[in-house]
Amino acid sequence: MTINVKTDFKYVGTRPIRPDGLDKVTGRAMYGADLNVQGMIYGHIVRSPYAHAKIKSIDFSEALKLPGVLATMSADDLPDPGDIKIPGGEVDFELKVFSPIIMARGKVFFHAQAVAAVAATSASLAAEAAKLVKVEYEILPHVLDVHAAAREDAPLLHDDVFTQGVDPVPTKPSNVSAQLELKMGDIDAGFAKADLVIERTYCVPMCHQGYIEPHACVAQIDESGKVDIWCCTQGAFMVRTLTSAITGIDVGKFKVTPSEIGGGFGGKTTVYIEPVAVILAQKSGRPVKIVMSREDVFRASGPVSSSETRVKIGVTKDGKITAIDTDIVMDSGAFSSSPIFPAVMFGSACYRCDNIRSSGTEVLTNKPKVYAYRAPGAPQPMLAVECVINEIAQKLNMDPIDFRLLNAVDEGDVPLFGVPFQAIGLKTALREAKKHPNYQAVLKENQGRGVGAAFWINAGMQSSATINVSEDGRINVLTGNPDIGGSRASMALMAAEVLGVPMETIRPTVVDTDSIAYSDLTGGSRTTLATGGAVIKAAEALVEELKKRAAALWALDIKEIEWVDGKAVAANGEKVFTLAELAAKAGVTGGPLCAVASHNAHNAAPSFAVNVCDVEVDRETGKVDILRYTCVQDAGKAIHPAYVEGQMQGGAVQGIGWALNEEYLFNERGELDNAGFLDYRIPVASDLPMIDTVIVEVPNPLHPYGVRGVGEVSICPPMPAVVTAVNQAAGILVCDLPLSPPKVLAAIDA
Amino acid sequence: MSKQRKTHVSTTVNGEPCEFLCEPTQVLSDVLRNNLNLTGTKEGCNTGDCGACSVMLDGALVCACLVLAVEVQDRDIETIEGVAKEGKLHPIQQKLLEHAALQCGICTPGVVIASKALLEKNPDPSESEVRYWLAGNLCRCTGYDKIIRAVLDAGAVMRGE
Amino acid sequence: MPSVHYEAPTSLAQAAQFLQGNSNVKILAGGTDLLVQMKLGIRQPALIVDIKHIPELMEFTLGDQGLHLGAAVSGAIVNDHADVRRIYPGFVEALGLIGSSQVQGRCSAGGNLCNASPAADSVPALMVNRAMCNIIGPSGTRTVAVENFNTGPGKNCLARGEILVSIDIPLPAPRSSDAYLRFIPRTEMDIAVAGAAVAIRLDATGVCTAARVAIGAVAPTALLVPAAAAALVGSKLDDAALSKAAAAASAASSPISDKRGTAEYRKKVVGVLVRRAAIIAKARIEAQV
Amino acid sequence: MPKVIFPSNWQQYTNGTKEVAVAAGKYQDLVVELHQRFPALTREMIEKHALAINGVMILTPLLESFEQDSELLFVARIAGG
Repeated sequence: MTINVKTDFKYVGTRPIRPDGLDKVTGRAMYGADLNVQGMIYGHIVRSPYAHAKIKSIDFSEALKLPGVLATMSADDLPDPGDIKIPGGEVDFELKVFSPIIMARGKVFFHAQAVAAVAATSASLAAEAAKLVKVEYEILPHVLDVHAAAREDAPLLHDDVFTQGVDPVPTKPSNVSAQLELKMGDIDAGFAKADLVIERTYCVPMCHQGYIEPHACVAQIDESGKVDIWCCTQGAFMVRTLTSAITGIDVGKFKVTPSEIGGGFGGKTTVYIEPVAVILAQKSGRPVKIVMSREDVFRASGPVSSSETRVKIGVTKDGKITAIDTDIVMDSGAFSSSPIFPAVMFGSACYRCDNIRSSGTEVLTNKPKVYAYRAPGAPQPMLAVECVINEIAQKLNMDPIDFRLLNAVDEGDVPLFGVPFQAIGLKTALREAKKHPNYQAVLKENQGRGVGAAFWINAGMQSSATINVSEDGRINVLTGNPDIGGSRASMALMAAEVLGVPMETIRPTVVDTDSIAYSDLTGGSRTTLATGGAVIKAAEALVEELKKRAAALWALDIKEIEWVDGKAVAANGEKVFTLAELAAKAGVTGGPLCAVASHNAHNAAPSFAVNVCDVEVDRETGKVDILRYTCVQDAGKAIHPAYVEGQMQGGAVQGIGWALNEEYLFNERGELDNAGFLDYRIPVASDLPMIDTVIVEVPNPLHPYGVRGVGEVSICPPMPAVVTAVNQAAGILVCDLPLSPPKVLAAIDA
Repeated sequence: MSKQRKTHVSTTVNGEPCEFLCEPTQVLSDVLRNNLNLTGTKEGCNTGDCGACSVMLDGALVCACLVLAVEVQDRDIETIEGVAKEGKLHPIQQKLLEHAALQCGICTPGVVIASKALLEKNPDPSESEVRYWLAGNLCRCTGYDKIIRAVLDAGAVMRGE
Repeated sequence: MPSVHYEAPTSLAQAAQFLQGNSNVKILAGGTDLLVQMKLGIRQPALIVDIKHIPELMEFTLGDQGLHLGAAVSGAIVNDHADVRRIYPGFVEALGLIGSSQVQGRCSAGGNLCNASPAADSVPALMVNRAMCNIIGPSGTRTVAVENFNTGPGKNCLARGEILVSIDIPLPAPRSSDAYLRFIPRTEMDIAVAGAAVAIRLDATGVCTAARVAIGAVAPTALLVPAAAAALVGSKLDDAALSKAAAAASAASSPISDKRGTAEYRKKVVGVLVRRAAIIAKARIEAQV
Repeated sequence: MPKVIFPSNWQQYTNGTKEVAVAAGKYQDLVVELHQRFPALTREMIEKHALAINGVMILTPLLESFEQDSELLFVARIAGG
């Protein structure tokens, strides 16, 4: 499949101010918690104090005695999930792993799991009423460690979970929820050819996406049963689908309006509170607002699988990789939800190697159910593979970038997951990284440098777009994808490019689920590619319509009309209609000007990134300072380069945080000990240097503008770059993240 | 439950006199957002760790979530809603836009308030001074790079460079 | 809901009435600890007494006797005073390390002291500067050396009805200076894992004639370490003396392991901080000449 | 005939067969044909996967058809963040 990829652009590739910028720097932009409606009451969720327990009874009577408490709920108000499957955009969901996160049914599987909820006339009253809800528990033994959980005699979480991917299907339930193995070539033969083999095990802790905006929503139901939800989410249609399935209310009764979203990184690709607000609204007859506390965000939303990756790589003495063998164990929390598949599939995707084996095991423990985080599943195994690659390059006395150039995948190579690469930018990115002045900087004592390369597959999927033209020729572009990092700007730029009009005449709007056709969520690095694809399609249809209108006015055949710089042109430029002129005449040429596009993007293409990190280690305290940081990434075509850089910088810093300080600390009771920004230590401004960026553009051959997804791959290379730099600077080998000062110091002193 | 008597507070918000009734335990961010509908002040943590609720209180930069609303009697509060004046953005707002220094934008109001406070006190800060001053304004999207550049650039504009 | 009352007395006498009239009362200065504790349900006072309207609590003067600091004066105000910064660099940097720029707008040395966290940054720095605490209460006024103020984690020497009014820090002798360092995993926004303050005086030849060393976050309260100070006195702060002081500080510490660091790590790092703080203080004296 | 390459973790259901030529020219026929030839490979298992046709990933391949020389590969559907 080949198409003509456009290379000369007028608007695409420029850096205009984002259309929603004014609202965001003045505080006018409305986020999840910013909507207050008349008659609104407040919901508060009662959470489990135990990591594993049977719910014997729930008694709301004391809570209901408080004047102003208007509704209560528990799992009894939700349909039994049974074996119902929910069709999701990217993957199908099993209702039974979603419904208990909204309200525990019969049993709680992790500390702070939602058990009940109350709604009252003020937030403080609701909080007080929640304390009066009496829940009787029968405490069960819990298990927090994956290895302990995988043992036969471990406390069993679910009696209906049988290890998937094993043949024959086991008859005994297990906390090991899935296993898989992928192979190509002959792994033993590969190692037999190797002159050097290095094997390491790298551990990555459970962490959180760390978005600054807590989950928030307002739900109301009118007398006809129509449900209105306002919420911060990565996907309004996803909220509609999941909330309908969880509450049992028909999907057609929902209208979901996405607010501005204060960060998500995958953590807002599901629901936590919306179904609760809907049921409380239904039972109270009042609009219900729920805002999660920061503590609850950490305890009961989002977290990201911890992992343990054993990797063994063999190379010849001249630096060719002969075999890559990985085993990954991921903690999925209390329900199967970990990204074990991509972890197994993609860990070694940067390297050309005939003999690869990769296995994965997903284990359930009494911790919060994990969810997606930026390139889910990729950073963990790539940390292990990349660190070993760095170690090998060092042992072979080769430059780590040269070593990668020797082994990097290129067009035509077939990775473990089987789909051959088309044109890709890994080698270009590696060369750019090597050329960068930061890579030439001289390292002093106690300083070290690390390199990380990474791959992410990116998603396409369904999107729609509507373009309307006003009487004066201004353009409204409507899409259904929440703008999480500047996507309105890229939508406007692509529409401007097709229509040949300045971006300032285009107003892009993110609309509710009643105002546009279905769109999959903002995630998987897909919005610019897929929703942008829908915008391009709609704009092209609009251009055809405009040409038709001009042809009618001039009594010419449409074939004689050209669309040039926002104008219909005919007769060698003798006849010209501007868009505004055509818009003014729309009423007499066929009615309002508009176009709609429905798009299922099959043209996603992988993106690659290379990071280089320089650090200095304080040998007396184990403290790490980031000195220099360089991100190189293939964007295919950067629609708005400043926001592409932003994705690279943001991903890099999230990865730095994960490498150095971020981790979930559970106590022996299974309670999270650091459920706040004070002790869940995301990087702050003073922790960092400037994050230098180089955008590489190797066009995606499947996309009309050459676009690739850029949002996710950026979080994959930082961990190995940082970890290698620290280990080199200090002359240590710590493989257990985060590389917090006590750990680094202990290794130095060992 | 003992019905709590609400307290009447008169204060000044963005130069305008303002009155509200609040519970004694309500914090200023809550009152600004939910009583006065000034939702530009954001809440990210409610414990003073994220800076999204930054406001000026009698000229001092504070987290509105760590101020009791009853404390602001006869005080002078400036919120994000009062920064752009007479239809014109403050240089820091303009520079944040030009540098694409926001992605999701939830931390932006707090960053605007805190940066403006810095530049008014220290018109020509070093990169390091900006970074340390803004350490209490968490941003999870940008990696801070473009924010720091925008603040330095806004400083230059305010100095007339 | 337990009913909460808020009072903002404008005199010490008024404040005394509120403090004595209620058994479940908390004093509100900057609120950067109290409000967090209330939100987390750790404290549920029935009465909150805001002391920021009492003139004595807001005094801030630098004179012949040294610094007179009202207990509720915010970190930002102290930090903006160039002379105070110059004379007490270690104390000002310690106070300035409490929280973010936003927290600085509210937090105070008095509040930091009364909250009695073992990790309070300003307390070791107050100790090495021989700060005295002025307390007023039902039985009159009394003055307590800062090292005797806190009695355990979250506990201080204030009796019911007593209030910390101000802190007096004497002027340092000529050729003296101080420094405070803390260790945190990030560069900002963390609670100290270990902290160390050092104040020294050097003679004209560079020999240390007086020293005070205090450590934080490594014992139930911040702690003066006379042995570490003794190791410095009489030396030119050479490696041997610094190592001895560091070892003395580590030996005097009795840290716990928690989410912020292990006991072993804290014990080691507190010594490192003492050594580094002493070097900074020395450099500050040398820069004075 | 179109060629189907099985992911290695499917080979336990295909008696070790790594690739097969199929008669089907459309996705819906392909699912029927594969299940008939390898009964352990359930429709549900097949339909849970995305299909790459000549290297282009199609997450929702229901209506896809292919050429005589097409190379078809099943890939686990991946969710992004």
